[in-house]
Amino acid sequence: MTPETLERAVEALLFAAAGPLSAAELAYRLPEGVDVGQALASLKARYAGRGVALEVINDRWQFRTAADLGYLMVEEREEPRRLSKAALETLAIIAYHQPVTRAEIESVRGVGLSRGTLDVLHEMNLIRLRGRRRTPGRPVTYGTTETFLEQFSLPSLADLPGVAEMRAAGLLDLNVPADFMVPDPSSGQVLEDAAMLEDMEEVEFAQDFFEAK
Amino acid sequence: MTPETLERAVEALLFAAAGPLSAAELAYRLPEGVDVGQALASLKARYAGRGVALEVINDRWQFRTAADLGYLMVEEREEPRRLSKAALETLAIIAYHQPVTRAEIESVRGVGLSRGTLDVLHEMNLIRLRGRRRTPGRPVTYGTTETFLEQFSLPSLADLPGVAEMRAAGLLDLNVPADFMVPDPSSGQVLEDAAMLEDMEEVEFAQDFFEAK
Amino acid sequence: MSRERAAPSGLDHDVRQSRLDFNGSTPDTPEDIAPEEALVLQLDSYEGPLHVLLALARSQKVDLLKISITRLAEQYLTFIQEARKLRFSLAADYLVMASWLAYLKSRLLLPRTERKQGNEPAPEDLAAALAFRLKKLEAMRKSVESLTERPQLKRDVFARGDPEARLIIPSSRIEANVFDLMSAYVTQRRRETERHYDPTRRIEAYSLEDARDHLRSQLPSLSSWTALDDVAPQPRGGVGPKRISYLASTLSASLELTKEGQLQLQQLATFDTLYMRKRTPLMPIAEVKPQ
Repeated sequence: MTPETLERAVEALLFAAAGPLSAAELAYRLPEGVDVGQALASLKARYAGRGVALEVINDRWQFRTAADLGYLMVEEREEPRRLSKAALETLAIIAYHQPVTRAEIESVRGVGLSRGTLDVLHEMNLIRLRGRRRTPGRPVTYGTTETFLEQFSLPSLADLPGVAEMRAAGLLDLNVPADFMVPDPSSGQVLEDAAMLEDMEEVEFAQDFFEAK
Repeated sequence: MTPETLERAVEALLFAAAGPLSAAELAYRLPEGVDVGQALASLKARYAGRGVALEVINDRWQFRTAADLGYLMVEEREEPRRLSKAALETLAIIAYHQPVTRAEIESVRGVGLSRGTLDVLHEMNLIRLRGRRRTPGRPVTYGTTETFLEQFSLPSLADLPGVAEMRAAGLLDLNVPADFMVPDPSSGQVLEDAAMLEDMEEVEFAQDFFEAK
Repeated sequence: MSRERAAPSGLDHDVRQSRLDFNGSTPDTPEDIAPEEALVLQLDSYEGPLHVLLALARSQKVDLLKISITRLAEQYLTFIQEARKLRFSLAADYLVMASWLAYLKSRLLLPRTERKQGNEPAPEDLAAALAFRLKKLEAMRKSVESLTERPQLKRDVFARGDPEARLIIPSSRIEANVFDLMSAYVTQRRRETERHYDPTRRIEAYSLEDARDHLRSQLPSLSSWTALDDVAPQPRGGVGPKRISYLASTLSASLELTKEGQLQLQQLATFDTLYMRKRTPLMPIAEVKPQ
């Protein structure tokens, strides 16, 4: 396969796909040994400045219309569900601090989290249960979903706006101590167990019980 | 609107549209007085020979993947696959007993292994040929793949749940003998030779021959 | 504080918050709220005392980490007073924050020498921690802005509207988890064991007599609480009674021995492990009451 044919093939595959595709998924569809990365790079360059752009979202590649032409897409636009300030702030805290517990979210905002806030974010598939913190009480932790990255056009969690600066300034510490090691959301190395389905059901129950007081 | 912007706009509109658009429909969504025909013509020229082509069907315009690349596209299968009971059971034995021969799998399962079962697991890239046992007949052995680990979110084979976890999960009741042992697949030190490509072809042939009787 | 028009403050706050959650990011301005309650609306958009503090702190126009906490405390207390003048029922956490700030302010103003009191953290540390929390909240607020300014799918950017309905990759996900794998494995291993069933072999039960004898012989070593599992004999290599029979007969025997006053049993909860130990013969049996 010549580089030209390869680029055409990658172009066609990405165009036809209903969702973003990873380089590995593309490679799986192509003859062995081809340089998909190279093809993606030259394809991205080819589309630079066009009405359609090749974007990386969540480490996957997808053609999307150029952001500056959004105003034309009147028919395609879906009025996004408006999130409340509380929900947006909660979402941001989860995104920048994940995996993060409910108590930690509340401590950052200095106010209790109403049941509805997490529900709305769950319902919109922006957050998910990530696991349980290995601390007393084994609290569940929250993180963001792939939908979150797709919704906000983020190549990865490391590309959250300002995340590097905030981390450098220690602003993403959940504990105040200065020499505290900061968890990197993309590597998620805080010790915790993956949430099992049984765990989640348990959580729902516990919350119901707790909040139905 | 400059001709360049117009071309970009038409490109984005056609890309995002849910179906083919006529020149009139495009014009309706663009500022008045622009030359949509000209933009379509130059867009078509721009995409000539690419992996995606601008096509007119019944006076409506749409992007389609180039006809010669159709072979890259396959059927959609979005839903997660259900493994048959036989496949899941076979996979479980391979996971715990790897490297394991077909005869050994059959001995645990107590029934013959149908060709399809191993094929499905192979096709889903969950199992692989590991090698050949250094015993008479040099039977091929099976093991699990990286994909297997990813599918089940296991960091390594050593993380497969053992007897303690099985007991904790309530899977082992009193009728299971106290000396019930689960092999540790990560220690798999059985002497065997690595599988060669020729081996695999040979295996395929042998299996065909064996089961087509 | 006037309570004539307000529900209990905590409830009041809850209600307001849940309304906020669903009503959009712009501060609500429903027409049915009287003008003198404007501050209520303002509080609504603040959401919590920390948010109020953040808004007040911004007015000092310095880096939040260098903020004057004593001045901030004054600003906050004034704010709360205004709110109360307008007969607005404040949620409890606003008042808690007010009293805490008043306390912190007074400690910050105390002469250094008189400060050391027990294990209380130094007021400077408390002030620094508060400043840090404000800075952190501000950072999150800013990131909300930068997140929502990003091109959003189906608002600013659009994916292919008419994908050619042929997904490229057959889904590689499978509908099975480790638990399924584990149980599939155990099921088969059990079936394997059962297959070795020999119909000519009589199913042996562990006789109650044997169990009693066994337990009596074990008695001297049962000076401390021992689990039933460890007391009952283990089956040997497929011959003889099954494990469950050993357990059942040992349990029966232990009940008899307990009745005879030679053994004590205890179980902390239903289905929990059953422990037994030799009863110490220090007291005449008749006088011993269960503890």
